[in-house]
Amino acid sequence: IEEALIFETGHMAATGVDLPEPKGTRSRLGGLERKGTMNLPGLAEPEAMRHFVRLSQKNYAIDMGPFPLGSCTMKHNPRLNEKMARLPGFAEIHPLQPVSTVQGALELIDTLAGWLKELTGMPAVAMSPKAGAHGELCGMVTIKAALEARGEAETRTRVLAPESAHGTNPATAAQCGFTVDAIPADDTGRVDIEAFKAKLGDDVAAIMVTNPNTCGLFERDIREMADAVHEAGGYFYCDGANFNAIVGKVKPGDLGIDAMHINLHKTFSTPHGGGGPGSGPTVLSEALAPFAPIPYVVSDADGFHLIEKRSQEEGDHHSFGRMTAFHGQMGMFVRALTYMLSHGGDGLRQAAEDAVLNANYVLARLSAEMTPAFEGTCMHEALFNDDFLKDTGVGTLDFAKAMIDEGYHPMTMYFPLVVHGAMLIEPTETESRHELDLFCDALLSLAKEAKAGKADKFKAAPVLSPRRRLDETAAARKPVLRWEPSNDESMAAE
Amino acid sequence: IEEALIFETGHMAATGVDLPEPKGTRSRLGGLERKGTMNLPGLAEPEAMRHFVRLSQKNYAIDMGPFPLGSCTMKHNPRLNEKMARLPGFAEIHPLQPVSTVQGALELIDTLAGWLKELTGMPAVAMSPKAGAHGELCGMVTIKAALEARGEAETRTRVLAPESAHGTNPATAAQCGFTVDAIPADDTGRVDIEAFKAKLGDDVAAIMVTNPNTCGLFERDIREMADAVHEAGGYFYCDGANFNAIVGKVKPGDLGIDAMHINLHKTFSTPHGGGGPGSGPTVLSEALAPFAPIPYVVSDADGFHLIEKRSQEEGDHHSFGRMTAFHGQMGMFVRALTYMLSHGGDGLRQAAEDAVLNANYVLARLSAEMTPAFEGTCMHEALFNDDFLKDTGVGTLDFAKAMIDEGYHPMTMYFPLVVHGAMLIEPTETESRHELDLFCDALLSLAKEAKAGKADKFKAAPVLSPRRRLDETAAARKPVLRWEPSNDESMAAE
Amino acid sequence: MRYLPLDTEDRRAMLDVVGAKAIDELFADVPADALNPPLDLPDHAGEFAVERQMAAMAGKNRAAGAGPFFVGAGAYRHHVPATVDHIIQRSEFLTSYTPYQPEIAQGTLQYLFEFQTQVASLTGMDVANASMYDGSTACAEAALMARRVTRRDGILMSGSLHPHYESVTRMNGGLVGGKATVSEASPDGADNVIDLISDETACVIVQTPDVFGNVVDLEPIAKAAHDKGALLVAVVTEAVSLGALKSPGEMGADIVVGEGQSIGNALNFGGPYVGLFATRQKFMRNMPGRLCGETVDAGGKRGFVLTLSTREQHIRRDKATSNICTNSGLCALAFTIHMTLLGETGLRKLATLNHEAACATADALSAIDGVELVNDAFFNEFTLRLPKDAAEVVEALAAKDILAGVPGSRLWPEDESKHNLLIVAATELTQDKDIEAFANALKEVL
Amino acid sequence: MRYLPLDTEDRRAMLDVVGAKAIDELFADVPADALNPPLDLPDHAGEFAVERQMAAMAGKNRAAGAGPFFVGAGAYRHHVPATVDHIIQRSEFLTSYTPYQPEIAQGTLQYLFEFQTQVASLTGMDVANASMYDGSTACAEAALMARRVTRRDGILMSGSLHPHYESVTRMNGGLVGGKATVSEASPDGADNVIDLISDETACVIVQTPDVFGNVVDLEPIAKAAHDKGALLVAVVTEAVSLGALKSPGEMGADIVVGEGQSIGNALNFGGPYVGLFATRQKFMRNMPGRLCGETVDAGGKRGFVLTLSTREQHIRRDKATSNICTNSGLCALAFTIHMTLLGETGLRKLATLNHEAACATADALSAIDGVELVNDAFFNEFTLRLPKDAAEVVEALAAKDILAGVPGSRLWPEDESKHNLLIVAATELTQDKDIEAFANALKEVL
Repeated sequence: IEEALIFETGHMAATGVDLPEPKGTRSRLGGLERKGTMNLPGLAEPEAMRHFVRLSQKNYAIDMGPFPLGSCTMKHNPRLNEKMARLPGFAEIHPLQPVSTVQGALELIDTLAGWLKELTGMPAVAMSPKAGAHGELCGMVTIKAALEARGEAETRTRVLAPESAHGTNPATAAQCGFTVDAIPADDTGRVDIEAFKAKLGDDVAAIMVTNPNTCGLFERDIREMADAVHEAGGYFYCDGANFNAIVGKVKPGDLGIDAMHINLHKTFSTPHGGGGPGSGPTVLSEALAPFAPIPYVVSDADGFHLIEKRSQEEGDHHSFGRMTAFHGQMGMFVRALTYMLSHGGDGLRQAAEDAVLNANYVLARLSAEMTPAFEGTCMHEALFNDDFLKDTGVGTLDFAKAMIDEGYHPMTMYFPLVVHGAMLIEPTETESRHELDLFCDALLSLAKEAKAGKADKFKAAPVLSPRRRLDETAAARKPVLRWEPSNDESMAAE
Repeated sequence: IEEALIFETGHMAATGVDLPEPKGTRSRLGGLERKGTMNLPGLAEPEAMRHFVRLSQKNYAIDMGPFPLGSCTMKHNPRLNEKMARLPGFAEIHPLQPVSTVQGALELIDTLAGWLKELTGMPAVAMSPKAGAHGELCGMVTIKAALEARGEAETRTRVLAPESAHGTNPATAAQCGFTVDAIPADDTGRVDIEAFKAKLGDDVAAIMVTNPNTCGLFERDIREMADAVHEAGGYFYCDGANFNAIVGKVKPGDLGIDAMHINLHKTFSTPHGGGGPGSGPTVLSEALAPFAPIPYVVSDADGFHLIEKRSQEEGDHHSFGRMTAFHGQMGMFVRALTYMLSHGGDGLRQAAEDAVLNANYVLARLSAEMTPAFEGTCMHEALFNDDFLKDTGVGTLDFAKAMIDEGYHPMTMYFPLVVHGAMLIEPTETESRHELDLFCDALLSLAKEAKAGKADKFKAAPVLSPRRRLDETAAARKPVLRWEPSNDESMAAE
Repeated sequence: MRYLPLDTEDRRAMLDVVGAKAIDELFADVPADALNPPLDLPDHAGEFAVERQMAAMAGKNRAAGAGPFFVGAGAYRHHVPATVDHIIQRSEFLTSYTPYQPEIAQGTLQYLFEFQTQVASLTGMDVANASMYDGSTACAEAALMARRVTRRDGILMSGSLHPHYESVTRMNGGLVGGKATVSEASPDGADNVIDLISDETACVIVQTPDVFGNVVDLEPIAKAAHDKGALLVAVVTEAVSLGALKSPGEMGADIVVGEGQSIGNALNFGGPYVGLFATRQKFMRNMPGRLCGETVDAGGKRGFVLTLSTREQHIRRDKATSNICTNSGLCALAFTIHMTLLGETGLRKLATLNHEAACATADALSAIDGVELVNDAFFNEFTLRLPKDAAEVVEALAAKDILAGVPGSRLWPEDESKHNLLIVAATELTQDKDIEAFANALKEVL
Repeated sequence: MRYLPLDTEDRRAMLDVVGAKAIDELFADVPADALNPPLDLPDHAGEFAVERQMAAMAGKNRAAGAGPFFVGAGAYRHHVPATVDHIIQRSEFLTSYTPYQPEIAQGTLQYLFEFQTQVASLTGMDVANASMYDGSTACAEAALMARRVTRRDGILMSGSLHPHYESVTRMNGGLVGGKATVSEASPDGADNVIDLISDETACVIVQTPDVFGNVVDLEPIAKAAHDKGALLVAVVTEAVSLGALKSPGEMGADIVVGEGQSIGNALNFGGPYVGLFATRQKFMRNMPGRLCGETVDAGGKRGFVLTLSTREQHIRRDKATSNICTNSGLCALAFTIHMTLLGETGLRKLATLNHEAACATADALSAIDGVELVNDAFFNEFTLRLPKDAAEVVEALAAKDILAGVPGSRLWPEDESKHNLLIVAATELTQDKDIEAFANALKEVL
């Protein structure tokens, strides 16, 4: 069943909201009243409900089945978190209310910050970044501020990052005015430590390393890297996207890092929501803490206070400024803390262990038909290359799209870039063994079919989804980014 | 994708609930502790969520599309109602809390009762019946109590009901010990008034008439019927299932009825919920009010009070007892009152008008290919017979099942019994004209296909639903009403 | 108006299609003087106006979670996981219809099948139906069913059955020649119900734990009933007790009815709740209410349908086993989800926590001078005999924001011998500080 | 633990398949002395224990709905229909991923397309992106985009831009050689921003209604900017104002950024919110953030995909237009649903009600001795000059349970000339009795 756009079925007079009648007060808008139509039709409530419910039914979601997306950590989102986030005492408070009327909100931020610091072994955390990439920006801007304070901002302009890094790493570094220098990987899928050391120098501002890395492996030389970069006068930024694999098992602070963002939606179960909102608090070392963004929460015997000035009289804190208008993603903080309290320290550690166990189980089972990218065990995600598809006429993309017809969301494809035709599978700890077995059975069977020469089926896939493969090239060639009355006509004319 | 039963995937050790550890207090259960297993496996929360979400996706629902079920009034269920019902002040109060701590709850019941009395023009209402059929029982037991008070309970044992009555009417009458005597219909689809009068006598306890009736028509002789039955010493029970068609337009109390139940889910938008819970308050005339069930709410200057004794010192009220343990379906009361306040008197009247208009629009449009059961306009539902399917090899059931493949829930079939191969369509007021047009187009097209000899398609339908036609005969022949480990084995053996 | 999609233009155009000039032409059969009566009601209102009005009423009630709470006697405050309420609000469950079209209602049908299995397992019976209105109406239906099975008219109820259940059963079960009698039962568990069983007795109805909280051994009663050809109907108003106590089925009950509210459902001031109804295989076709059964579809796949509907009113009309045409679907779903989350492991633990909370509360309160605990064996509820009218005490404690329990006068207004009794319930949500507050306050008001 | 499906037996069996004896063999690459550190954290807790802890914190905050409330300055208290929050909690929206696999994400993609259309229409622009973190970060991204488009470094901001927006834009937009300057603007609307536009100016950033509530005519500023080859970035922090005021597009803005929280989203103590970002067709490929575009599938059916992703970090890496990889999907959905329910008709009416509430509030307060209303033209927010430090007044009123607005010292802690200012917002939820209570209390504390 096709679902029209609201602009195609709505009426200009329709509204799904009943409002009291205005009193007819004289307007004081300075002569800038809006005239003419906005071309925004409305729908009555029953129509709107049905429109969005029907739309929703065209989506795949974690509540429907596994989302084996490497690097994305699609885990179960507890509804208790949603319920807590909707308590009026959290949802209906304003960021600029008097501090005396939001003591519970500040307590929550402070408590969450405390958990994050304990779990990472770091002394400070900037809570306001709005998402992972924003947390990276926060970390790199903090590093830049620290370099400025040292008078080295002009000279330290190079950032080292592994070839396998997430795209956000180079993008963030570039946004801060750094040049990015790629570190090659060794043949075990980790940073080539000698190549890395060779690149160090007094123009290096920082290294940016993901750990566990994007090949799903723990950087076993991480302390050596930290020592080396510190010795060279640079900072160690760690991309925390894969923190889910080690939370409670290792404290990044024990490994020598200076800054790391934490994706609350990956490790602490706040919902992805179809692409946001995220939340990316960034933990900071003693060296970087003085430059953290405002606002932040402090407490004393009188209660909780907000620091909203860049420079405080007492102490040497000199913030670089604001990451965002207010206090960060409070709604996500509530969800994440609810999740942490539910799991506790013991549960978080168990979750990391189960995430790693699940990934290794999948790695072991799938190795029967698919080719692991590296030898040995993995952390929380299993990486395969496309060797097993060689000469089958089936590509990584085709293989992934065929999974849709089996009822699964595809895994991450073609990432990390260092592996040919990469397929990165992260089951997470919230999949049961039963569900993993069904998933592995389906993939093994697909792999056999590919090898048996059924390339046509793969090329045609998916066929059971609400849409078949979409023409992304056409979309980009002549972008249509909004509905206009003429769209319909031109579509009809074609 | 198939979804297993929880008993097939759950584990005995699994639980999706974390509870504190018991302290190990000495048990005082009198030696009646439970031993042995109950065979009830559990699921972790992520598994349970997925199980029930997947199950839900095998259902059709009003939020997905029209439910043109005559006599069932499947209309939009506003989410504001759900939100209000979950306010802790309504959801988390106990029926036996001190009356001083539930003044708002009693106020709500009293306010809702006031609306029901005003809309029906009746002086009293029994709020506790749990559903429509329970309301019927309440009404008929009240009538029986009134007859007992008159000393005529032993002599007045006959209840008259039209042939077209809902099955609950004769079932309820029989449950009260009355015999049921069917009144024939005239050729306009209404009660044959002369035949009816001829059946009256001093053994008649009551008549039970639905108005608008189950043919979707207003009983235009209703006052004559009321006068006649009153004159004969009987009471007039009106089945209020179709109140949606006339709410705000006519007060049943102005037509001479003595009792009528109101399905809150039909007229006042509380959700059907896949078959309940319902709520069936029963309005009563002055003659019947003294026998109403306990408990009920009264108010004075001190606030609201609950009457929970059968006989009150002051006044001649002598209740027949209790319909249910507590105060009725409070959760449904909250939803219904929220709906009423939202619509207001003006909106309820408009809703009835739109419901009738929508039905007549469907009647007019479908008459092009389908055969209306009676001439003229209808009230809130349009009734067709199967004449248009004659010699096509397609039956009413086949036609209805084919609607499933068009994305619709079938209409009511084979009811009322007085019409051959009946198809009863009630669109309700919450369908838009756009949606009605799509619906009519689909049905007209099906009717044409049936006439064009495509019986095979109809016999095979549905094919696009989660299941094809199910073998109901087999289900009834050797009923399997629960899962047992042996089920699987025996299924596997077949 | 936000719920009405038609606008003025739609209405005009549609009237044209219908061939009417004005809407009231379609209401021509209504007596003219009765059409469009004046309505003494307010006009429509927007969401926030309605919310304010409803919230004002809600605000006048003391919610269970707002402080110490010990009220039970047939409805219990338990924790409901957030998952439960989330799932039952899904459009596909909330706004679906009775599953008469099974091809597009397998979601509802499968959970009903799971519900029936859970209820049968919990009660120790062979089969269960797809739920009833609530425990009290299920009890009345059990009496009617026993009369059908035994072709006898006597409905014998224990005096320790919840008096509201007794009233409902007396009213409904007592129609058409039914004869209800009630035994003498004392709050401490003594009961002469066995002595009253006769050859006219269709069923003996006994509650466990009973309304005073006593855990009742049903075996001797079952034996006595069966000896006289009567059925034993066991009533359970606290479903969580089934996680701790021997099941009524094990003790010989023929029909088990119960209130399922405790599992998955909020207090809701008494409704909607979910009635449980289970029985032996041999009585299956005498059961009232909807039944969901397993079958196969035209493609041979397992599926579920409503079955044995020839017992029901819409087919059988005046010969139906019951006039019921609604179950408590959404509440049954809540029960099933919560029960699935609990699993046997969780339910047992939950039951233990309830019992422990009640023991702790009983100990704390019965240590007070003048307060007597009447029960020997109880689950999560017990009865205290106070030195004065319990209703006064309850009011005095309510003024201190402690909801202390149900006073005897509330349940037995006509029986003054019970007015000094206070029925007190504790659950997993009872905290030590609640017990302490209750005990301290009780000392003060006595 | 309730979120972890594996049990001990599963774990043992799976380790066997993996070929490991113990779980820590899989963590062999972790330095041994760093593995399994002590955690000074509590153990896991059940739902009701967690709920109690969270509710205790929530209970220490004064919710907007609990009494008179006039706080704005970038976040506004509006009514959100229950339908909105219901739909965004549907599993299929809440727990879905970024729609990189469009075949099974058409639900998300279509609403993003609808969102983009709504935002473009509201702002009077040609195209909009699929949302950004919030208004302030969108503002910073606009500055970066203007620098890319104009290849200039000057970021000129009006002094009546929300100071937090200014701070974020200065920080982010000012990286890599950006030069931020701010005009002198006074609370009554006077502003020398036009005089500061130079040949180095990449963009002029002006907010309307501005942080003091003044409705700003952008046309002369647009003209002046365009004359110098600079872009005009218009900032809207109160999206509802777009229902009453001439759109920034009509007045010549090149980029419009805004905070969409007012439509469909709760206050949430500042986040998550939804950033709006719209621009002219010719700048489309310079836009940051995700874009959803229309296309067809292999069967020729209309469908939607994320498009122009070659601008984005996951493809372009260090050459990307922005490092952003998240939008504010669920908040954008809430915006779209609420906007769909409102329709143009509803939005206009809502805007009128807001304006009327502000006028009534302004009249009541400015009638008080010593209180001066500084604005001539305003929408739903205005600024009062008080005879003393506004922060003290706000605290005094908070003690009377009235949340009076935002004092100047909160926004400009370093600028004492603004500390007597109080920024007051009213919305459709402001009741007459709230205004009266505010006015009476203000009289008392002055």
